[in-house]
Amino acid sequence: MLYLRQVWTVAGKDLRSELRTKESLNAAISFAIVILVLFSFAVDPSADQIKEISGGLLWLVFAFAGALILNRSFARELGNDCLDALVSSPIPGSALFLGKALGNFVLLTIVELVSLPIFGVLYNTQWARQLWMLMTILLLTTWGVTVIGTMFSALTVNLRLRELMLPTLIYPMMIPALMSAMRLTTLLIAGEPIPAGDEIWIRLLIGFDIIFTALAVGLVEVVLVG
Amino acid sequence: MLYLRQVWTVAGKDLRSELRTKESLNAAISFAIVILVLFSFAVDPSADQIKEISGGLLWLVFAFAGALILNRSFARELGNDCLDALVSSPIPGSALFLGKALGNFVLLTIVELVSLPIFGVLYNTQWARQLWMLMTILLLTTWGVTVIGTMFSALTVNLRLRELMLPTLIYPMMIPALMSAMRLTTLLIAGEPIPAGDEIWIRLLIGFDIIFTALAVGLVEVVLVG
Amino acid sequence: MSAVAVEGIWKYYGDYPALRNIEFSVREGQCLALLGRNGAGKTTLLRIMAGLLRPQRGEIRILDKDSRHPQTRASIGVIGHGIGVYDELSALENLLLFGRLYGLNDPHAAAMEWLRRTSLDNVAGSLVREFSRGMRQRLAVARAFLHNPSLLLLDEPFTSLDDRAIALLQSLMQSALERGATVIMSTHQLREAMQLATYVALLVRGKLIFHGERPAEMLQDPTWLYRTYGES
Amino acid sequence: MSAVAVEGIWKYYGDYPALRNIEFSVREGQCLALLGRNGAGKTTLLRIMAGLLRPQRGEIRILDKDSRHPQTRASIGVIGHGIGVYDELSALENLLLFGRLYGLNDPHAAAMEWLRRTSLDNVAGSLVREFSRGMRQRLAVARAFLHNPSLLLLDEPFTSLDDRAIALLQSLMQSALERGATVIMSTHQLREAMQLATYVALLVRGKLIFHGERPAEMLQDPTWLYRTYGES
Amino acid sequence: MRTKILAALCLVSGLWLVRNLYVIFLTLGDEAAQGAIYRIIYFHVPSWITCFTAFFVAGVSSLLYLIRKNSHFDTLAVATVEVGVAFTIVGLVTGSIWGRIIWGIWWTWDPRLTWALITCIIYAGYLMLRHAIDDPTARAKNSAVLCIFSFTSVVITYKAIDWWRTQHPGPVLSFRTGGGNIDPAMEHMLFQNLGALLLLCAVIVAVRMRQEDMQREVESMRRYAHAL
Ligand code: HEM
Ligand SMILES: Nc1ncnc2c1ncn2[C@@H]1O[C@H](COP(=O)(O)OP(=O)(O)OP(=O)(O)O)[C@@H](O)[C@H]1O
Ligand SMILES: Nc1ncnc2c1ncn2[C@@H]1O[C@H](COP(=O)(O)OP(=O)(O)OP(=O)(O)O)[C@@H](O)[C@H]1O
Ligand SMILES: [Mg+2]
Ligand SMILES: [Mg+2]
Repeated sequence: MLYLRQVWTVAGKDLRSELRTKESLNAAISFAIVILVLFSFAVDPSADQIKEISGGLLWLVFAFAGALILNRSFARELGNDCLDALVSSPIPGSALFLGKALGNFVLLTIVELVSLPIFGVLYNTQWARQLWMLMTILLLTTWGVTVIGTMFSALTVNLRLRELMLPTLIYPMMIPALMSAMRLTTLLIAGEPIPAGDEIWIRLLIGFDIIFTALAVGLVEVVLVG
Repeated sequence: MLYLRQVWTVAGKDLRSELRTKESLNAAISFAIVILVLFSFAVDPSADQIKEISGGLLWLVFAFAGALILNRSFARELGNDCLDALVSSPIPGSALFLGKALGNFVLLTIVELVSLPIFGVLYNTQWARQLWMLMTILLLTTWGVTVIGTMFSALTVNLRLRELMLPTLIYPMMIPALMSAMRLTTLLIAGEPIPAGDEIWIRLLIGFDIIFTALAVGLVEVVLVG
Repeated sequence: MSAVAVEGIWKYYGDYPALRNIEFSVREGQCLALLGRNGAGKTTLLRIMAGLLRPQRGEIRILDKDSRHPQTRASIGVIGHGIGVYDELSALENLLLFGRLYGLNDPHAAAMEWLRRTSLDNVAGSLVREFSRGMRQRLAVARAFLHNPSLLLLDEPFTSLDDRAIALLQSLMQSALERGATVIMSTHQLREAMQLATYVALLVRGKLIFHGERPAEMLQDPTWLYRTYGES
Repeated sequence: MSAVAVEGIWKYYGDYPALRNIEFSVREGQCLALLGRNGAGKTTLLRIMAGLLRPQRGEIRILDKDSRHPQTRASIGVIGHGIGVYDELSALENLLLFGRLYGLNDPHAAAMEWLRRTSLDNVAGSLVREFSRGMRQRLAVARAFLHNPSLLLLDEPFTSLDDRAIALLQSLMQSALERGATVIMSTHQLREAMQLATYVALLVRGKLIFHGERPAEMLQDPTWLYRTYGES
Repeated sequence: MRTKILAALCLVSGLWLVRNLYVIFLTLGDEAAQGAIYRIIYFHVPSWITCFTAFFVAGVSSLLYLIRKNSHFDTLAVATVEVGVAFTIVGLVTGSIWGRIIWGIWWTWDPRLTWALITCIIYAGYLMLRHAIDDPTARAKNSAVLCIFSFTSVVITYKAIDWWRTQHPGPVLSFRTGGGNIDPAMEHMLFQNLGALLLLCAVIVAVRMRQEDMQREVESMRRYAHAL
């Protein structure tokens, strides 16, 4: 119980300082529109084959928005040596990590949910035909991406490890999750349920989430204390 | 002369401290690679129509990876109140701006030059057939993008929502440059020289660079003093 | 029982030994001033005690437990060089946050109480970003005292406080000592420290040169210790 | 000629008036201590003098020029709350950087000279990130004195310096005063400041309550001014 | 006194609009190719021209603010941008409706349309930036700079039909083409409606400015109280 409350406190703090005003939501919305507009220049959005790459486009938007948010996550703690204050408080490292991951997860999900309908209008796609499955995939992938991103953020913030070129390792690490998501989303946007042969992608996604969450929770304590 | 030396000093400082930690450089390069790989999953990279969107894809990658670098540009000065130290020194605001823009320009160019050959390999494109023209376009666009990014980085440096606000504000502004670059790059990668009708894009690019550099240099002094 | 027992600690940064074989202990209820010139290793030692750094060799016991044990951490209050509060949150929100993390029963009451005691109650709702330097330091003090810690580790706590705030902090430390807490502080404002410190420890280039009761000479002439044991 | 002439300055943060109608002038060669409790407005006033903030009303003349005039800026040395040096560069690189920006003839010689004078020469090549707090503050001092400024604006310069470094800084300020420079500093370490300051100005909640020669009483009892003019 | 003038102007613009509506729907005939729907042009084009005018005024007053540091210019800039964004949205909506009927789709990535959307986003960004800065001087200064930058997008939107071959119709108004592309009666009516909308725009801006000024007065009274 206390553990959960601590997780929630950390997440709440991050969310509060980010969502203090509703500008952040406005900013997220116009950010999503901006990226979608940018895409329209890169590919020919009226062509038919856009359907085939819609999942890919969508997840690129999410990956990009995510990179900006994740990059900020632990950097925020550096300012007034706040990380020290957190680490010296009695909260376990894993609770701290989960709290920050949860905060990032909520932010990312907001951006994603906002961009989905806008994507639908601007690219003339009916994305809602397999709504629940799509949401499941979305949340699963977002969690995986967040866990990796938050861990990366914690690693780079620590002076000792900064030189290890971790970002170079960790962005590519997100690829399995993003790849499965792209594949599945394209199928779902086309309106079909997921065919039997493609269920392996869902399993990949779930496995990815479990493994990396376990790894991160187990290792974060070592990372945080210098 | 003194002016140029000051510009160079500021640029040198930024480059030196960035190349020492390689924080944002690593992040940007690996992010660029991830986007390229992901996109190759999203679209079928062997298909013929990939040629038609190659320029667009490339510049999307550059724009996204660039945001990671531009985001850090003025934020780097916040740490120990270094911005105050710079602003109170006798260097003119415009020299400070040009110095920082130059530093970002070099970093962005590095990211671009690294991702180009990777792009070539992953998508099986012979991008080097119009090498010199391509380089010209690349440098012209990068300068435009950098000027806007640096200026807006200065505008938003004190904001709470900097991470979200900066890309929301800069991408729409950059679109003219990015659009021209996408168009021209697609042509050049196809191996043809630029046809007469498309020269307007080059003119647009040059005009863009000149107008925004002039605006930024003229207005930056106002922005820096609170 | 000793509040802090430091046993043969070595700490290297790269190959520079910032602490060399430090060995001493502090009994409960003592107030120790950790002295030393710039770069002597005071901050490093305090960070090790707070469990923020691990020494390469040697061991440290806080209240007879490991320094990273949750119970230990719950009973330590730390002020570091950075103030450790968030610029984007208000003073009250900051204290509420830490109150919850320390598992206080009524974080709100405790937060309001400590804002009042550091006379920040009339700016409780303002963002820390808008505070002057001294107001920030006061908030850092409030954060460190919030959960009634039984060991206080204070790194230059008097920094940028005005005369009134220094008197206030001294009285807070005094009342903490009276209820049996232990205080270890590093400082360069010797005069202010000597009014409370009953013990002193002197670090010179990472070595512990002196440790014991405060020499009587220091009340009149605070730098006496430096001149007697330090270099020049 | 007056080094600094402040004419009826008002500065608001939102609708809070941090400075209200400040009016005074400092003649060349004077050393002025700017006193006031936490949040009184000292930093705000110093930042306005340094050209980092613009007042909403009123005017300020530095050495008979606008505060943003390049010549003015070249002859001002500033130490703020932040140390204003880069963590990722070494001490020497930091000083070289500012030496070049100030257009010194031989930045390298000047940098080495000031590293020596602040006794940082044996860590010239280390990154600032690895410095202790006092070493950082020394570097900030070196940066501010590097170009032999004729007006020094120092915001709490004694913070976290040890006794030797304080003596050093005092002697640096003394020799600057002797070559005709003007010094304006804010501080809470009154004892250290009173050894140099010949003039004092007292701010109370953004108003200038006292300005003039240092009252003789303050040598014995530094807080005399607060008690006489301030609240409580 | 000022209130009365404003009310009168508001009334005038309202009456003018009603009279224009009457003429548009009852007097003028259908256009040959498009039929009745072409009438939307009397709102589509004037609202774009109005918003361009508003953004132009905002840009100029931002520049003046940076030169003079007089907060009235800042007030003028916000007021005009707010009204301008509103008219941009009117233009987007009328255009979308028109497109739905003529082209069969709400939206297409045509340069003109895209740039119009980008302009809308950019100026919405301006309003967002204003909200994100608390300190009034910093707010005025930073958003003034942004406003000047933003005006480039207006220029591009305006010139888009000259620079690119677009699905959106090319220039028709006689001051751009030299005449001959539009029936003079239609063009006359178009300008009538433009006049009414511009007047309306001016009235709204004046009201917004008064609001801001009043707010500032309240604020300065509070400041005065503080200072005592
Ligand atoms: C969402 C869709 C649309 C947008 C965003 C849009 C945007 C614009 C803009 C920005 C102008 C500039 C006004 C000027 O240059 O003075 C304009 C003018 C005009 N629009 Fe549209 N438009 C849209 C749809 C349409 C459609 C569907 C039609 C008719 C088929 C149309 C016909 C015109 C005409 C005739 C003009 C006047 C051109 C001139 O002479 O300048 N628009 N529109
Ligand atoms: N950015 C800001 N936004 C809002 N209020 C501010 C801001 N900066 C300072 N203030 C307020 O202005 C007042 C004066 O602040 P200032 O930093 O000048 O005080 P100071 O005299 O330097 O105090 P200290 O000795 O604690 O450093 C304080 O009440 C503070 O809360
Ligand atoms: N992260 C680091 N990397 C390398 N060296 C470091 C690091 N941190 C501290 N040092 C070195 O260790 C020594 C002790 O530093 P420490 O911060 O403990 O000193 P201190 O006694 O707190 O000094 P001050 O009074 O100036 O704060 C210094 O010589 C410093 O250069
Ligand atoms: Mg220290
Ligand atoms: Mg201050």
